[in-house]
Amino acid sequence: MVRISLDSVNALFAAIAEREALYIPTDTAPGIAQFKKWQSGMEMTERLKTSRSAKDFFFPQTENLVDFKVSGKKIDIIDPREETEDFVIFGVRACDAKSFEILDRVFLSEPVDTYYQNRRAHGTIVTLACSRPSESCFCQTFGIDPAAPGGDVSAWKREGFLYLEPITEKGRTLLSGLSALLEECPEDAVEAEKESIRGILKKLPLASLTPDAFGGGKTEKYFDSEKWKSLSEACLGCGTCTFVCPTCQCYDIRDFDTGHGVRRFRCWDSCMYSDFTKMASGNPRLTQKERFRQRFMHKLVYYPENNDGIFGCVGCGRCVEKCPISMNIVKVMKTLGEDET
Amino acid sequence: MQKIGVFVCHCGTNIAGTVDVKAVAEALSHEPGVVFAADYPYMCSESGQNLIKDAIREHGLTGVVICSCSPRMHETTFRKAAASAGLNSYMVEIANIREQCSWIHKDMKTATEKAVILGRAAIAKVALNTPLTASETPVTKRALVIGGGIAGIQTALDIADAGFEVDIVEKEPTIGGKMAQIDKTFPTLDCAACILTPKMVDCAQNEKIHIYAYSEVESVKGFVGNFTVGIKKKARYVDETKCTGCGLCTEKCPMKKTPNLFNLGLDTRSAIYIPFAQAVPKVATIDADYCNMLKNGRCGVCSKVCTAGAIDYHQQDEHIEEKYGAIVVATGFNPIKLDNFDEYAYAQSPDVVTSLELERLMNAAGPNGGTLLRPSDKTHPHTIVFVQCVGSRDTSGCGKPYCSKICCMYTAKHAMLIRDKYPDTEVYVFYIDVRTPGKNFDEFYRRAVEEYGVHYIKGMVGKVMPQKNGKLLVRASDLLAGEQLKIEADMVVLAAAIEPDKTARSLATMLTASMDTNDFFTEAHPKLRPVESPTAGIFLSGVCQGPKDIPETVAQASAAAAKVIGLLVKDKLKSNPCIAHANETLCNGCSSCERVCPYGAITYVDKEFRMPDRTTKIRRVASVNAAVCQGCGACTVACPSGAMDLSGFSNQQIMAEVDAICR
Amino acid sequence: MQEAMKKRAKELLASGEVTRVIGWKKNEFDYDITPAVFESAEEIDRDFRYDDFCGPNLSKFTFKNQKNDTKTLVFLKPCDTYSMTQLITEHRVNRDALYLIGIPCFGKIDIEKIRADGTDGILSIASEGADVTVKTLYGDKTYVKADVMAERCLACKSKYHTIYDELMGEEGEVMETGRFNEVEKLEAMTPDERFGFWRGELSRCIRCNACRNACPACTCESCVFDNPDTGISQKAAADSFEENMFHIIRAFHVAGRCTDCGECSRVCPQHIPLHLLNRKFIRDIDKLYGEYQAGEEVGQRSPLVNFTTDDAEPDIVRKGGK
Amino acid sequence: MPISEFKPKIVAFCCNWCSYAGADLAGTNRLNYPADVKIIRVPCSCRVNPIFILRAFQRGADGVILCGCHPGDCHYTTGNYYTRRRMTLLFSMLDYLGIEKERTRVEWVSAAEGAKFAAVMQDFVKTVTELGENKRLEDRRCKKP
Amino acid sequence: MLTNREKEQILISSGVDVRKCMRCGKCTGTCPAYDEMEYHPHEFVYMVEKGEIEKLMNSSSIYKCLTCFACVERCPRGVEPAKIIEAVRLAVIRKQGNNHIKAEDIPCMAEDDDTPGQLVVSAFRKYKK
Repeated sequence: MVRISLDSVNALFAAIAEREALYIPTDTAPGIAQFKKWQSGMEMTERLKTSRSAKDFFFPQTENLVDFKVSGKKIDIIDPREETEDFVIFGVRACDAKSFEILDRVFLSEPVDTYYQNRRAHGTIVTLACSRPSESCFCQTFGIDPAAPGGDVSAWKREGFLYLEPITEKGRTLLSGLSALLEECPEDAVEAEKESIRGILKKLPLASLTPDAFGGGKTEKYFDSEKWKSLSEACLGCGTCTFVCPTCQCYDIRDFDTGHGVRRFRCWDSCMYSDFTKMASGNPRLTQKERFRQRFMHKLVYYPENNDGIFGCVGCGRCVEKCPISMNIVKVMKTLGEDET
Repeated sequence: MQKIGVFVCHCGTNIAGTVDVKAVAEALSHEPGVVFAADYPYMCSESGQNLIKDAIREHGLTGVVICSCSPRMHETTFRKAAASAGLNSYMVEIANIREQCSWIHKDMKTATEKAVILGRAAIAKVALNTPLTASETPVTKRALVIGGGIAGIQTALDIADAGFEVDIVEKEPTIGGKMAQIDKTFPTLDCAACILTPKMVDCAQNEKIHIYAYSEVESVKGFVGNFTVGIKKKARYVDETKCTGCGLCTEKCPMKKTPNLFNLGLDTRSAIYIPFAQAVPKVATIDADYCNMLKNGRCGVCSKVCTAGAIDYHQQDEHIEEKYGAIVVATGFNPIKLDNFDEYAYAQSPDVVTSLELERLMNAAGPNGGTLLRPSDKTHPHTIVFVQCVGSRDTSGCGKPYCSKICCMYTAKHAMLIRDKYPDTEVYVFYIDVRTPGKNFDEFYRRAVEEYGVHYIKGMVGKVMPQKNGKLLVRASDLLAGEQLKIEADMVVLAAAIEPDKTARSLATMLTASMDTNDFFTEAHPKLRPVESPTAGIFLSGVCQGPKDIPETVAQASAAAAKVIGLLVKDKLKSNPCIAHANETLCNGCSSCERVCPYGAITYVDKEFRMPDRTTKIRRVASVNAAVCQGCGACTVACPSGAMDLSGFSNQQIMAEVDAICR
Repeated sequence: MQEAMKKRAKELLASGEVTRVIGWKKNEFDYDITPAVFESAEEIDRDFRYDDFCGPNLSKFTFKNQKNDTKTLVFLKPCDTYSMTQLITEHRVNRDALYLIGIPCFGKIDIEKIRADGTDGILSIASEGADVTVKTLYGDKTYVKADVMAERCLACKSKYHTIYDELMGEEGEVMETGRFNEVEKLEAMTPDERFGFWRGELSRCIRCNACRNACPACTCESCVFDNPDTGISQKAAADSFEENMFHIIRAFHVAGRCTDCGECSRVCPQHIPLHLLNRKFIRDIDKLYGEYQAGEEVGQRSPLVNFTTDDAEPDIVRKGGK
Repeated sequence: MPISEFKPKIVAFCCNWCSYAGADLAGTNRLNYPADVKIIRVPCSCRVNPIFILRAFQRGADGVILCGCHPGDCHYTTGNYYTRRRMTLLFSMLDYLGIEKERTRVEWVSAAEGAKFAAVMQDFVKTVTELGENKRLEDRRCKKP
Repeated sequence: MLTNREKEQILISSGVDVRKCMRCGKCTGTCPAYDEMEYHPHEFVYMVEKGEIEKLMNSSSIYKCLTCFACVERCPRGVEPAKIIEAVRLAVIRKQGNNHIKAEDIPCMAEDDDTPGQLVVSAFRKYKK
């Protein structure tokens, strides 16, 4: 366990940025924090969550896959990928850190998504424990402990110091290069911080939410539930929940005619959109109710069924905060879960 | 798979002089979809056209691009050539490399580069062209003329003369309009009735013409060639087919105190009446507002005296529907109401009259049998003041902003006639400008001044004050003399501005014909299509389109008739296929397109749609009438969902051109 | 007001005058409000809510959940009535199947403003009079309501209801609250500053379409940005151009139809002040073509499908003559 | 790129009845204007969707000019009146977003105004050349590599 | 074109567009104070257009105007000659200094029997806002 005074944290950032790209969450507009490439003078946000999740680093909203160069009647195929630089993401919360594992199960299983794999290999994650969880947080529902946030390096803020603990080899390498700035320290302060966080967790309004009613094998139980109708009736069919979600991993592949060729790129898709998975025969999910159901069934039933019981939600609460009509997974879990008891 | 042929024209040296045509053909031959590229000295020559035709047949071309002169020049030529080789004529696009390239650039390299880009744009467009066919609609060979004044009469006579059926709808009991009320016409001073009434009789006797007098248009549906018009025949309480027009009833009717509207209320008539002696149809009409029988069931004199048994107190309005191929609007005008002009004391003194009232006062069939007498005391007026521009050229909001055009001339006529008949009467004309553009017009006006001694004074009347002695004190400025005049006049005549008939506005809505802010109908083009409304099949005749005198009205009436005849001789109407069409699945039914359409080509229908969840839903969607749409494309931009597109100039095509140019 | 609304809704349901009621219900937290259809007195008793958090514009919700074969009661705040009127003008809802009740609005609270203040862990929140009391895990706080009211409510254009079958509470008036101040501020900037401002704002856009899907003017059967046949469909802004394109065209498509209800900015998860684009169009229209408020009365002709022969020339922009 | 070498790409939308004919007349009279201008023929200026204008910028145009009949002379009577409103508002919005207002223009050119057409194009090309490359509404994907 | 500063001033302060005048003379034809005046309403309009302000300012005509607004009422083009005259009067007063009548002075003037009634009515019209 090492620590550094919060007053010197900029020196730490500078030292990291000297070697590789560093991204920290910073305020970009009133009430909006985003990960930005660190530059001298940039302050870390006080906010708990960035408005978008950290999945962008490995699975960006748009990504070029291949270019076709067209000249007259000739077509050349070009791989647009360039050498990826190493980078550090600082201040990832436990929920987002956990989301990478969920994404890994999708993108790193055969056939491996080499675009994702490449970015994942170049990134080092420094997590930060959540000193002040929000009312919308429910990560503990999915067994995540924001007091021990994981990642390659875990960090805690307490009483003017930033405490750092390497978790993985990558993390140890990162910290070893920074040893000049860091001092060894006992673990008491961090233990106290963990206790404080866990104390707050118990008091969170969503503390009692459990996923027990869900998991693999529940498809038949919920698929035809009457409740989907009233749950989904206000859904606007926008992609807010999907795009702020750290675990949503669906994408669309599109071709863009650049005038001198075609760029094939992928971009996030949302199961809430009416053209999601649209095929020549039409759309398999005909109404918003079905599209709405897809999102939650995927996170709560289909994903665990295919992934050893792990849920496709990390309880970050972004969708709870951002949904324009305040309809979210918590409400879905509570409403459908009523049947269980 | 596209198979596009590119043909580059040298146009002698017109193009080849500055554009390397061979290089253009070579460059374009590598474009996607191009299977054939050639150049030729004169593409529009017969052998040039044969080159195109042969290539279409030989290579099975699906599209043709011709790099040549402006499409305004030879588009039709090349379309015909393509069609004769079995390719849809709308699969041809032209790259204008002469007017817009070779002729404006001197440098060979620059011009060649540009020509290639223009060629590429045309190729990109033609690749998205779809075969189009002009749609055909049958034509109902019958015309409707709305309004039975001189404009309507002339139009109807001319159309009938060409052998087509034509109906006149006139809201008054007789045709004739304003001209029937006029005494003499300028600049010839011949009697209006003498030249008008023969035409009225011609109308009545022409078997191709049917007159719906005392009738109004209630509804108009359909489009050019195929209008369905609802006509209301107002109850006359006299059976038109039985009435002989003998006039006995009008003599015997006890209700003699009915205002005579034909004489503008200057005298009275009976409740059952024939507007004037030469009325067509010469049939009596009962004025329901004054007839005792109709009001309280006590009288019935006319019924008793009528030997033909034509009186029918129980007659009801009759509603008729007729089909027409063309409609002519000839709704005419009225002098404006003078309520806003207190300063001229029109409401206070009966001796202040409008010019039209003066016409009646001077007319032999008028209230005084043709002798000019003051309405108040029936004495001879010795001083008469004419005021010009009463409500014309008035932007203050009281009158009309435009010049009423006819007042200068009829005032000169009035002044001259009065001086001629009553040389002891002094006549003053206050004018702002005297406007006399027209054959023999200025000469006419000068005669009034020089031969008849009419006092023309540059200036305006500021106030007319009725005096205790029955005279009218006129205060006016004489701008040239720089003095304020005070004239004691016996009569004041106001040249009231004219305005379109009040019924025109609602009619325009029914016809979807556009109007300007003054309620004059707008013409399809102010210079080149002055007798057509922008709405296809609707034509304009007379003052409904703008102020006019009689010869101009008659000229326009005949012109409108010529246009109608040109339409009615066709058995079928072929329409430009480059028109808008709505994709019903995308259409919101929001009416944006309908509101910008200048032709009223868009209507809405309720259609049943299958929803994604297999339910059905009835939605309101736009439908474009192919016969009416002219293909401007205003609707395509007004449409937010992109449901409206224009054949021949589709969104995709224009964007492909943009892309090709910017590449 | 909430109780009166519940009572009236239940009466109308009981009498059979209406079979459905569209209103708001509370969700997970005090500030979490979801539009909802109520079909029974029990549902109303249990869930119906009307308070200072009921921001969502029910006109769009009504459009999406309309039924022709039965009558639906809809509660409309003043700004919702403008949207409803506009939807009726555009034939997008069937007036005959609606029973509209106008209700007063005293300004809605923007929870994001409270969050932006650093207040987190909100356990309960209550708005009474001028005070907003927030109880959180980390201590309690009281705000002056005006400080945490939504931007659109601070610049409220009208407390007047343009359409209703029945009005509850008192009728308000059209107001002058300087809603164009922000637009004017931007107009006063140099083009470079404006460009910088908008790049900064629009670059946050995640193309979630919340603005479009919440907008009561965006009711197209299929949006041009979703329809692959238009050639401009986009699923994500793959280039800064597409961020501009989407927002310019969206604003243009609703120009003259936008009632300035402010839903776009309310729902934006990235806090982009989208209403400033729409207000620019409204401002230009007012200045160039005369004051025009969309949704003021049924059957209005939008300035974009209208003209006068002496309109300003497009040059006016280049010459800065405005 | 030095200004002297910079050749702007200009897209000109011309209505078929007046401005396209005006451009033809400029050609007939051999009135020179820069080859950077490429004309797209549309039936009426009211056919031009703001999307087309943005599309041109996206694809690399540096200036877009729209020509139509003089107000009141529209072949379709009222088309250019709508164009006038639409484009005024669109240009104002572009200006509001900080995009150079000199890159877009509307000109009314009649079929008889060949000389005006050439003069307008010369002036517009000059203005756009001075502004340089379009950066604010470019799509980097469409730049030639 | 004849322009000068005084003309601009008059045009601005009167808010009148003299170019709208079509020289009909109706204003002069209707003017009750015609006989008293050296220059008449239409001449005022025309002279201001020509920029001959000096002549007007020196003429007693500007004080003969009763401000009865007959000319304004009757003008078919909405030119409002009386406002021009008023503006010229104001220009004279400005040159002389601030000795013009204030709204609060009017009531006591109205009590004076020698004050012409027309003046009082005019004053009320002028200050009615």
